[in-house]
Amino acid sequence: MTMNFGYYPGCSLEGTAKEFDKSLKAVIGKLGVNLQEVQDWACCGSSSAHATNHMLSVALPTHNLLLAKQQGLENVVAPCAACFNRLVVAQHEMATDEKVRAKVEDILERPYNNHLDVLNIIQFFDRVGTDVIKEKVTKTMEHLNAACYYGCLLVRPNDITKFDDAENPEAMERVVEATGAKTVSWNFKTECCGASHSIAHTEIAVKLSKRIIDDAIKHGANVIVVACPMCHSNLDMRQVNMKKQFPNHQEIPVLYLTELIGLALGLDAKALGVDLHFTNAAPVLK
Amino acid sequence: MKIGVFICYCGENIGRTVDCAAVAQAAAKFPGVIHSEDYKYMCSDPGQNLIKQAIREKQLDAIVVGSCSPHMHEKTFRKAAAGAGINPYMVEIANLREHCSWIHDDIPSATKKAIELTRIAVEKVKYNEPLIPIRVPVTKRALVIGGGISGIQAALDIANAGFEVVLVEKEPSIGGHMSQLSETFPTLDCSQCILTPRMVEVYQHPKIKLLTYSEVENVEGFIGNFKVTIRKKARGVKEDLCTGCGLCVQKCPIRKVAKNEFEEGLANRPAMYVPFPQAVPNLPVIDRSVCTYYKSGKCQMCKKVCGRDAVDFEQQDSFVTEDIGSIIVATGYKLYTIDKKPENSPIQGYGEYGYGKYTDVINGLQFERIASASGPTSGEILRPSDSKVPKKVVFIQCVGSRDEAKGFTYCSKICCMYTAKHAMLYKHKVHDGEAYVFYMDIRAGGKMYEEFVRRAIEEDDVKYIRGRVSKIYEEDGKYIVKGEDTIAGMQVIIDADMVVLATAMVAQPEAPKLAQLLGVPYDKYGFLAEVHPKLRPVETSSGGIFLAGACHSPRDIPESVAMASAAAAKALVLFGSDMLEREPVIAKVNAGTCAGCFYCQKVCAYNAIEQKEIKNRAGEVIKVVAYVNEGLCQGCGTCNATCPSKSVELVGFKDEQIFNEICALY
Amino acid sequence: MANENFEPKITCFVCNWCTYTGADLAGTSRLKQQPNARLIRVPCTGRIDPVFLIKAFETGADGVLVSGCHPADCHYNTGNYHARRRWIFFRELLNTVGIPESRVHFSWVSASEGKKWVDVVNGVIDKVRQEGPFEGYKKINNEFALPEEVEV
Amino acid sequence: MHHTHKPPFIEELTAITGQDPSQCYQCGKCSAGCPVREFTDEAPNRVVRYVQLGFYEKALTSKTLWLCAGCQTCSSRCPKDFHLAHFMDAMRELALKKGMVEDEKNTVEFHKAFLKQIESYGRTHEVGMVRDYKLHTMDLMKDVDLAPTMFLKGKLSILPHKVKDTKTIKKIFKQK
Ligand SMILES: Cc1cc2nc3c(=O)[nH]c(=O)nc-3n(C[C@H](O)[C@H](O)[C@H](O)COP(=O)(O)OP(=O)(O)OC[C@H]3O[C@@H](n4cnc5c(N)ncnc54)[C@H](O)[C@@H]3O)c2cc1C
Ligand SMILES: Cc1cc2nc3c(=O)[nH]c(=O)nc-3n(C[C@H](O)[C@H](O)[C@H](O)COP(=O)(O)OP(=O)(O)OC[C@H]3O[C@@H](n4cnc5c(N)ncnc54)[C@H](O)[C@@H]3O)c2cc1C
Ligand code: SF4
Ligand code: SF4
Ligand code: SF4
Ligand code: SF4
Ligand code: SF4
Ligand code: SF4
Ligand code: SF4
Ligand code: SF4
Repeated sequence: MTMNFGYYPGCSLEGTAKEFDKSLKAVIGKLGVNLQEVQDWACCGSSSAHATNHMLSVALPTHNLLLAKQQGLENVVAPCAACFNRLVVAQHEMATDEKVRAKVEDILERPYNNHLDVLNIIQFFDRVGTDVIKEKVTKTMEHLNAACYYGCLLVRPNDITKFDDAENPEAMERVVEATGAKTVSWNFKTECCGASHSIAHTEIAVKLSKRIIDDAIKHGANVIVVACPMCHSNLDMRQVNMKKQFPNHQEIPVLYLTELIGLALGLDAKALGVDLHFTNAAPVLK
Repeated sequence: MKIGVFICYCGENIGRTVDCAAVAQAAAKFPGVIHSEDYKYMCSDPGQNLIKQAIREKQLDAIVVGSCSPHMHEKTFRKAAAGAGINPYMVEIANLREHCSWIHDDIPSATKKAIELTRIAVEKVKYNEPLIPIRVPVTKRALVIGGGISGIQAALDIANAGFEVVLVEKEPSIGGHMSQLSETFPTLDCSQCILTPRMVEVYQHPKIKLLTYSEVENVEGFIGNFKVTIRKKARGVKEDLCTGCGLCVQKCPIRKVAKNEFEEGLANRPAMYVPFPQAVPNLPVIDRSVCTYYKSGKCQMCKKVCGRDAVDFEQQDSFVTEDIGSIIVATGYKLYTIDKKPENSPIQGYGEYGYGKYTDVINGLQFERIASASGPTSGEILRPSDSKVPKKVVFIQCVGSRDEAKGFTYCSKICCMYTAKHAMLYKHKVHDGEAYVFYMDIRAGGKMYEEFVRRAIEEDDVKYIRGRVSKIYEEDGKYIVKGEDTIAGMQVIIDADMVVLATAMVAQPEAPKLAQLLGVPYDKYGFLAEVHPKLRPVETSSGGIFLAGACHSPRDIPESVAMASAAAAKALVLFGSDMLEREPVIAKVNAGTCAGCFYCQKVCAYNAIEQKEIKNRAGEVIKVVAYVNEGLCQGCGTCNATCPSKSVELVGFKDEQIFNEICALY
Repeated sequence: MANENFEPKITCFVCNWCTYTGADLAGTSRLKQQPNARLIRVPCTGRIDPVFLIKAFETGADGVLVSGCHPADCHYNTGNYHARRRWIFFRELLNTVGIPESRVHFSWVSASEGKKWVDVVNGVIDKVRQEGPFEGYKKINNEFALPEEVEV
Repeated sequence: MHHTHKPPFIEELTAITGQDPSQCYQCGKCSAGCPVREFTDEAPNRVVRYVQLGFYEKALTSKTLWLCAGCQTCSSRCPKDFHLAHFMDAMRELALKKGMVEDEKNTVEFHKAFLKQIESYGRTHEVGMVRDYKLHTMDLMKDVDLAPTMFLKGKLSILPHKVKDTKTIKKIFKQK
């Protein structure tokens, strides 16, 4: 039986986070899941919209939600944590703020017709079923001690995302453990990596990300697993900066959750895009 | 009927927004009103004299006073009326202050409303009838629920006045939270040293019947005449035979099986245990949930060693019923839990402080036990994880208090003080240690309290940091505490060895259940409610039931004791008379029209409606009608609204009265 | 039918222990309210006879508010339970005599909820103001009979 | 019939994301846990404080607004349920509207460049965005070593992905 889900890739998965898209698509094939892309989706506005214009930050995601509805989708998977966050927050705003809703409906010239199930990548795998993943594992990942990194946008604001516990979420651990990997208990799973400052204030992003990486290593991790392109680029790509800035920086591979599952399902690392990382993932590719 | 109307200015309070003279003038024209006047303070002596004089001179039958809420001064004006020779129930109040002048700004519309409110009262009073207060006998025996310091104090006060007291405590020993404390602010005297003698006094007092390990199961009746059923939980030990020798406890092989509640989980206890060495009564109890005998039928070691044959595995819960005149509730508080979010609770828990996953992040009571000479560390300050002396301790105030997101909006009132105490005790014992306190405000409004806090800062060098902590995490064996000093405007990060959270005082989780049993209101937090915050702080809206201590709101020991003595005094006032006068607002049945359907009986919550046979001269029953037991009827009027033939009426709120009020409008 | 100048008349039946005291608290707290409500104090919502409501409309009220203690907080233990059960019947009765349900409002306001009382009162006044004056009372037959015994 | 006596600035602010600064009791928990605290001139709670006291200009010109990473840590831990992150959103919007951004041009330019991409194509296009951003900030040296690798790894596409319905997108931007 195939399970069907709507799919909102978001801009990053077309560009800097290509491997996230690639690995997700590779994995679903193995798991008997079908993703139907939202046609002609547009950008959710990301942090730039919500940092500067509230209306924009609600209107753009709502436009996409309406497209999905129009297409008859009942749920939509948004693998990028930022997109997930923007979509659920917009949905919340539309449901609770009459004024915003009226204005957005006005702009879009369409009534906003209620709720769509927006799922982040962890919730998606949860729906698919950790037992289903477990069953299909051909190459156990038991050599991995994974630090599951959630970042900000999956769990916060908790009253709106309604996803797990804001301070100590454990849903990703459950999915990761289905691959045979062990997970470590550490301090910074929801600490901010400064992603939105990656370009304009690189020094901030580097410093915050370094702190996260060091804590993961200190607690015995040999890989960090992420569920967000922005987290990934900060923790993976910014290690290039870190190595320069801190001569004894200890490297650690950073995998997308989808890549980890893909590896466990016996897929080829290259097919999953693991080669596209900046920090060498070879040590974990046993 | 000749009616007089008296409109009060309440100084400026009513006069500012209501044209009182205009109201009095308008009222003068109401049918039936033959006298109407206004005055600055009707409740004052001159004001009351004015009323009395008018009643006498104009031979008034009834009066209406336009003043503050009837809840304030109805009694005052009734007394004045009685003083002038008319029945006190021929008085109605128009609430021109709380329901008019204080809630409106616009003078014309407020005045118009005041006139209407006065007219309603005039129309109602037309159907008032002279009533005589009901007199019921008083059982001069008190029930005290809860054996903490509040319950102990209340019980001793009443017993020392010569009246019997039944003291019910749900735990195996009395003492409450005070027995767990180390030293107490603001004097730093040893808690158990001052408490234990009182506990013993309770035990030995000839007038006090002590029922520990017991709970109130049912309450019936009313002020002066309660019938209370108490469940005595099975201890597994016969109280009359046991000498408290403790041999059974020593020999119980299931030694460290359960968290020791008294030690706040910092130590373990056996299946057979005495809660703490100074327990009163000093009798053991079997924790059936862990005892091997109850699990597998084996062991019985305790029974074997007991020379008195006091162990009784078959013992069942038993019930006693007591006749009681007054009830004092002193069930105390609980501490906010720092563990993970409990089910069905408004408590969110503090994930950012580690949800109780860090062994050395403890709460205030745990610190009390660590600092207590009789505690698990014999009073040495050692951290629970590795028994090392913590060299840097961080105290965090307002955890769960003043936090509407994760806990409760109220201030717990005592934690500023006990935190200062903790920091001080720590510094007294660990001279080279550092103590930091994160606080938002310091609330030290008591005698010598501010001085106490300043002493911690000035003499004992405790560092107070104004700001709330955002996160605690463990790194290299230290607890990293991330805070902000909002005065300096800088982030403060401390690597502590131990963290003490001043968690909120919260209501006992079962308090609402008990409150419902007693018919006592409680607030949204589960604290029991007094009837008036200023003038009747220990009374509840249920007659004869009083409150003492932390079951009412967060309170420290001095306040709890004062409140307990006040509650005892209230009970003693009740016991000061043999008969009790009650408001005569009760239902009455017209036996002539009553159809005997007994719908009224079904809806009466007080079982006040009985069946009465009406007999003819020959002594034959001709019909069965409803009859209201005056002692039991509380005057809710539900029967009145239910009766299809309008044969049962609530005096004071009869149909005519209410219809007249309705018609007086518009 | 909304009428800007229309000042609705609201008759409120409130219990002595909770709502009346809550309204006192609103006063003590000086919480301003619109001046359109008139309170009739009864010991308990259990005392309220459905006929009171009809009478209120008949004598010119545009809206009625019934308010008492929260469920399970009744001063008289169960009085408001019976009141609530009876409300179901109230609705029926009102329908029968042609009073729109929308003009009758029920709420629970405790002695500690001064602010809530203000919100309730203002809310009801605003709603009734929106609906306009109640003209239907003219049609009510004064002589209507109470239905035969009803289990309430 | 709810009367408030709030100054116009507060009304304007509250209208954007619904946050009323008087709710904040200045406990500082937000600042204590703010990840960018060490980079900011003013603690986030101080920005709220300035607004409470009516020092709007001081608040609107604070660098902190632009250093805020929008991580929502403050909001999720605030004991008063004050959503400081949303307050920050609204303050930034007002600062832009009132032309009061001084020091933090880089961040603003980044956001502008980012949004420009969406407005034009409906999706973001990193190369174009980085180009716009660098042009405006002359911040040319940064990431020179990373960008080529990105190209080589096929992560940066040179041509934008364009959505079909750019009309709606343009409209959203125009009427926002
Ligand atoms: C960490 C800490 C430190 C403190 N330090 C000080 C200090 O230094 N100085 C000071 O003045 N105050 C201090 N206090 C406050 C002090 O503990 C309280 O003021 C005091 O204990 C209140 O007494 P109580 O009798 O009202 O309640 P409790 O002590 O809570 O006693 C209530 C009793 O009622 C029993 N009970 C509960 N429900 C029922 C029921 N349904 N049926 C029968 N029995 C029931 C309980 O088992 C308990 O025995 C401190 C509090 C804390 C948390
Ligand atoms: C500005 C201000 C505002 C306040 N507002 C509030 C408030 O809003 N709410 C609140 O709860 N509390 C308030 N209070 C506190 C309140 O005033 C007191 O709690 C209360 O008045 C104390 O009452 P008392 O009877 O103990 O003392 P007092 O009111 O001082 O009465 C003592 C009486 O004893 C008489 N007396 C004194 N010496 C002798 C003597 N030797 N022989 C005979 N008679 C003597 C005095 O003349 C006086 O009549 C306020 C206080 C202040 C200063
Ligand atoms: S039960 Fe027996 S052994 Fe135990 S304390 Fe009592 S008398 Fe001693
Ligand atoms: S029977 Fe139970 S209580 Fe008695 S000694 Fe054995 S384990 Fe302990
Ligand atoms: S007493 Fe002090 S520590 Fe306790 S809640 Fe109040 S302000 Fe906070
Ligand atoms: S003395 Fe000062 S600190 Fe104490 S209650 Fe009064 S104003 Fe507050
Ligand atoms: S409901 Fe009325 S008629 Fe029926 S028994 Fe009671 S008093 Fe009599
Ligand atoms: S008024 Fe009627 S229903 Fe209420 S307590 Fe008295 S007899 Fe019972
Ligand atoms: S945490 Fe909330 S209440 Fe505290 S200072 Fe920050 S915004 Fe204000
Ligand atoms: S949202 Fe902004 S202010 Fe709040 S914690 Fe994150 S970076 Fe700091």
